[in-house]
Amino acid sequence: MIEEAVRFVINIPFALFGSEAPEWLVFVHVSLLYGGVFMMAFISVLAFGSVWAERKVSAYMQARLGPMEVGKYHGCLQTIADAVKLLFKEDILPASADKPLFTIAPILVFAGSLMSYVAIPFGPTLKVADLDIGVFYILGTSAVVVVGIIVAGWSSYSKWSIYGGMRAAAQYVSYEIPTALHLLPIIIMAGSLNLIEIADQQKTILTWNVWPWINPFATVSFIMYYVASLAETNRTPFDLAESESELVAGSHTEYSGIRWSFFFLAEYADMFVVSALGVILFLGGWHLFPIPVIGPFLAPFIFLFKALFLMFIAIWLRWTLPRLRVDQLTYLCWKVLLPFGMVTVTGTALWQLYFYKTTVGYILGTVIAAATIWAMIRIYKSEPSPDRRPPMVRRDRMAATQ
Amino acid sequence: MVGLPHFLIVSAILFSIGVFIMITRRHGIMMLMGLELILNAANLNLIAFSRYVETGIRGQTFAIFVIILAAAEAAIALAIILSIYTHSAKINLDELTSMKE
Amino acid sequence: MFDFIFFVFAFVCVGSALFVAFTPNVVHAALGLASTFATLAGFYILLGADFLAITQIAIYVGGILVLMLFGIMYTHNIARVSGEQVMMQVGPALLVVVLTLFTLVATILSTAWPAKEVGPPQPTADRIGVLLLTDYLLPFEVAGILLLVALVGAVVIAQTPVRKSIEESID
Amino acid sequence: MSPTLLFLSGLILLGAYCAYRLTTAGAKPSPSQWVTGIVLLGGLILDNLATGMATKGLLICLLPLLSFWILMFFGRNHLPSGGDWIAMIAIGLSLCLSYSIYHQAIGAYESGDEFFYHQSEGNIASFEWIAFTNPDTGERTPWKLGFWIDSLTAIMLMVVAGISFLVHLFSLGYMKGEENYSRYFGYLGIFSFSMLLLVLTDNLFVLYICWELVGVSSFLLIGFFINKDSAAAAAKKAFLTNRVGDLGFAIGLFIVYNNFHTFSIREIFDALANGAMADSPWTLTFMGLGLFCGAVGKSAQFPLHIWLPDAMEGPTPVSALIHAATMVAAGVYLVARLFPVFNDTAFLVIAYIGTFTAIMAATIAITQFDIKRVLAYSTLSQLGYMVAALGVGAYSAALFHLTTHAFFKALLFLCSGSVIHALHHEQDMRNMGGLAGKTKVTFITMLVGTLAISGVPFFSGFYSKDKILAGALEMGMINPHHAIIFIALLLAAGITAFYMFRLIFMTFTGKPRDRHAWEHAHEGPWTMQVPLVVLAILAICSGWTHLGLGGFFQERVVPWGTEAQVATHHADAPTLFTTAAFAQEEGTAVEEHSAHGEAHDEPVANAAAMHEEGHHDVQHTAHVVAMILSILVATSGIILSALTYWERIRVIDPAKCARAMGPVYDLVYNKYYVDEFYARTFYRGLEIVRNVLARFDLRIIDGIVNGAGRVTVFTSGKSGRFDLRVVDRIVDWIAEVCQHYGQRIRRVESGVIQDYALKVGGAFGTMVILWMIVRSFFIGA
Repeated sequence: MIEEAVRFVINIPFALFGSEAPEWLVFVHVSLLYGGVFMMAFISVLAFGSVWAERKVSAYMQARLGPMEVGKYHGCLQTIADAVKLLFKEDILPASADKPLFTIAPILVFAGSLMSYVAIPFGPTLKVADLDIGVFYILGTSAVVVVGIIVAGWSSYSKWSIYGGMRAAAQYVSYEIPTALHLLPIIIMAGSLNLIEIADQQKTILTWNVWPWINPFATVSFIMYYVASLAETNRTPFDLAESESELVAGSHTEYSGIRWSFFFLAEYADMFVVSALGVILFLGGWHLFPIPVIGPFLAPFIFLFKALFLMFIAIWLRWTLPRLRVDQLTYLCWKVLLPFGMVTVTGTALWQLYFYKTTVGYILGTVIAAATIWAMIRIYKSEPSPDRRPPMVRRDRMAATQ
Repeated sequence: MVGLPHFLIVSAILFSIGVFIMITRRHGIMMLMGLELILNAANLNLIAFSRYVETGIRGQTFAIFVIILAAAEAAIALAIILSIYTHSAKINLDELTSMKE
Repeated sequence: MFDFIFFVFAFVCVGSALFVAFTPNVVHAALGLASTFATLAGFYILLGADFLAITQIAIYVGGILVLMLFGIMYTHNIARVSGEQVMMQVGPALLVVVLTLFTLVATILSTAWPAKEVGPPQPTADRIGVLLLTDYLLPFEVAGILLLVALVGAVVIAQTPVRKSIEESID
Repeated sequence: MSPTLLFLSGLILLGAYCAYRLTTAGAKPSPSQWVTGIVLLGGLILDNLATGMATKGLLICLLPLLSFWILMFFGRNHLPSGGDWIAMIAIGLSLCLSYSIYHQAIGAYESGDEFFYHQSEGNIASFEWIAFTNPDTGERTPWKLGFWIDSLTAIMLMVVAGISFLVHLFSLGYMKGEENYSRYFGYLGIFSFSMLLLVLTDNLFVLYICWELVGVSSFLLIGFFINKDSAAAAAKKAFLTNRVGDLGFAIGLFIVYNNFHTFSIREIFDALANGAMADSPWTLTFMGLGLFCGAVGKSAQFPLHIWLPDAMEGPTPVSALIHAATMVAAGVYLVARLFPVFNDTAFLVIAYIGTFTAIMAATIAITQFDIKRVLAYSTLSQLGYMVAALGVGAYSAALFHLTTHAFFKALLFLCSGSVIHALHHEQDMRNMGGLAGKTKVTFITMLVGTLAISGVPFFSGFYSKDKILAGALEMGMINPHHAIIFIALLLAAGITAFYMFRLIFMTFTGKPRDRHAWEHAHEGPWTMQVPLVVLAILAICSGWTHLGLGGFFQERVVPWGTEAQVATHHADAPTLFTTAAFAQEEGTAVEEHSAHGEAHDEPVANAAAMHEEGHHDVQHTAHVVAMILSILVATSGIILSALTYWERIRVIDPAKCARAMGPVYDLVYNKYYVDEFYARTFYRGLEIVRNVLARFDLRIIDGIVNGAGRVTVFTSGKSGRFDLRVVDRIVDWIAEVCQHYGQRIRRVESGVIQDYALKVGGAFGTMVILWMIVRSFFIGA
């Protein structure tokens, strides 16, 4: 429908000369419309909303009020005011920066995020492209962001920038592996890489992939995936790359104005992408109720609600957990998430063979989940011994005293 | 009409540029880039053949193996370059003459 | 439209490759290479190899190129940020390369390629997966082992001895 | 009263006594005490448990081996009280199983059946150990291992296991608190294993292995006090002296295998019965003498007797076990087991060697002062008796004496051990005296042993010794020029009585010469007294013909098959000597029976009936004469000893006598200078040969080697100069040429990889152009 409308509009000037618009011109305009207009608009609104939400949530968590002035209701226009300010700020280019790279870096970063939106379906019909390899596509395109971050850090000619850029890149690259690994169980279960197909396999709330009676390994995978995606989007507690106490602001220290806002937008866009991916793969996409009566109209709202809920959890965690050290970050990636990923993939394969959606499987999965929760409660309630510390800390101390 | 020869010619140009980079550049990483260009040219050939000549997708499978090899090769090569750099603080490969008589 | 997109991609691809060949700045060269890789991915899409295209982006841009950038940053002081590079033996190299290119192009043009009617592109991921796990299972496993060996080998080659680094940090 | 009842009642009495001691011993009896009591009380149950003969045999010999391994690996650190109870259990069970075999033998004897068991005939197939194949003929020669259990084995099992058990029991008290306590019991275990397997096996090869194992364990036990130099030296001496004998044994074995192509005793006997070596008597003689060499070494006969007195450096229970009762009996057992193998010449040599040993050792024993040494020479003398008995053909007499001697000599050694223990390791009799009141049990039991060995009537030694003397006398009557054997043995009997009572008088009577030691003298613990009492009872009873073992020996103990077979075999032998000896033996048996008014068994009567009637007269006369003479001689020896050494009725001063004898006394006191003789001749001779060989090696062989070296040096000098001046010049010239042109060519190889790439690319392009030119040329043409 949109494509037809575009074709009609473009054909108007050509029709004056009695010819027809070439196909590529239509293609370019449609692409621009989708990517440049719809998606940009969506990301902007999303960013404004979530920045405001972040401010307000953090304020309430710290018993403050947060922005209250701009706009009538609880400072709801504060972000827009900030955006206007940014747009009118002077665009500073450091004297010794590598100018072409400095210019291109924010575009690369933002383009990497934007490319992912092509594959995300907001509902069974509301989608840009129905890709057969949607999951793989999103994983692949997110790699472009890394190049942008490194180039930004490099071209700024500032040691804070380059440290932050390299930290971010290393973190990004290494956490891509557990992220992909923990998506594998769902792909094994669904037998497809198509996001719409995967989502449509989870029609009711009881058959979401995340539930342990469907596959307990997928439950584990969901938790691990969420942790890894936090690290991939540089959110607390994994925000080492822009830890303001050490590196000022990471790779975009030298940026200001509209260029800086691209980084800013890209961060929230990324958050939404990983949340949406998690929702589609684990939480049933736009399906909610036991009886699938959701029409195409209501679906995007349910989908958005779920994705924004995941984003809310990310914001919540930001004000809850302290930041990790670099070694702890690496430890978590290589020694926790990765081995668990292998276990869940193998386990899912076995589960798929013997228990997937069988009565025994339902009972077994529920029992396993219940036992795990019971054990965790017991561990949580038991009094830790006074000198009990996480093993990482002790090993570091040993290394330091050697 | 674009056909197989077009892709092959692009691939040949990429290959030549890769060889050119290999010959003219002294920088280790730059030489690695030339190598990657050559490998990509081969990949393009494989995929083009699998589209236009062969009915199946064996060419693409070969390309996947080439990509795997390239990844392994890049990792090892960069590790070697880093190791050389930490030992001799040199990145231009023609300056590494300590084994020369 | 296919032809149009092909020529745009070919132009960008060859142009950025030439940029890689002649730019004096290593980082610029790396970005040019990224552009080449991206357009190659576009070629793959044109050729109906969607899986390969994404793989190209993920591996080359997300993996190898990042590795190269890391390598560049480890081996270049930030003060030498421009990374000026001297080229050597450009004349003979041009001669040889032009000769090779001439040979290749001549061969390509003088060969009678089979004219096959190409249908619409099919999804490839599942077919590649089936091939990898049936006909090419052994190469697939060997490739896996190769990657593991490369991983371990790269770590071993590139690491500095732990004790030494600890001593340095104490000093 | 049958032997079974005797053994049973003895065991029950012993067990009751042990139980009594256990209940009154105190709050916490040690594990070894418990184990001893339990084993003694409940041991007979095993008689009914292990039914198969082969199973019993295996258990008998393997249990002590198991105890050895356990004690060696875990004894000192991991087991309570050093693991002595493990050794006790093992040897106790072995004893019970041995008794079970013995019980069957006795039962067979009483019912008149033949008792014989061989594994290849029994319910278990014999075990093929290894097989050799003749490469030429493809003939396969299997070596089979198995058990050979007949009445001789049964008797030997009882002797070995019984005395070993009592010695274990005695050692519990005697060795208490010694260093390496558990290792001691481990050594006892391996000794028991090898000795028991030695009597059980049916195979000469295994017998040889056990022979060596016995030697090794004897070495370990003699040198048990490894910190004592003398003990170490004695262990070495015993081992090396045994080696000489074992060499002869090995040669004998070689001859055996060369002639019979088997080691199985049964097959050897079969071959002999079929007249296998009838036409080569000298080979047979040498074979017998070779095998006897081993017996000479183990049983300490004359030329190789020197190790036995020195072996007294070991712990006294060991002396009782090994060097009085069991190991030295191995030689006698060997000769007895292989009795049909020897021929007349060999028997003659055996008889004379035994006789000489008997008289020589007896004379030495008179002059010794060390209590254990006296007993050691006494042992030598008695072993001489047995060997002489075998030599004259008094086969069952020899085994009878072996049994009785085992009991009373073990008793004497353990008594001496008790005395030594009481006096805190004082061994010199000149420092003893007056102990009769302090250590009553030891005194009485030792007196019993002495009476037995002296040949006083109604003690066991009297019967067995009397039989030997009778056999020797009969042999002398038939062959007057060999009468010297009888005379010498008789003399030795008198001397035995003399020196044994000398020992008793010097130790137990008179005033204590070492007041301090005497005051502290005390009896040992009950574990030491019980064996003494048991052995004393055995020393009295074991000779009673129809009560103990004596009667059993009369008829049943034969080496192989039935008496008829043996007798036939030897009757077929051409010479008078063997025939007479065997006739005598059988006759004695018959006579013994009739004298006691018993109806003898059918096979014996048959066997005896096969011999000439004339022999009966000779036998009868010989037996009566020998009995009278032996009582006479023993009595005179005791009286003489009392007159000399009993202080109450002393008439003769021993010191004066010694002085009067002068050089003869010195000669005897110094043991006939045999050790010195060996030192002067063999050792010195070896030294001389060694020096000659060394000089030969130094001067001639080394000279040749050195000369060869010098020649080589000279030649290599010349060759080196040629090499330097001619060959090297050529090589250098070639190298220079290569270097010259290499320097020019090396510029191609710049070491820069870009250059290489350029060159490869250039070469590729050039070749392609050339190829195109050539192609266009040909196509154009």
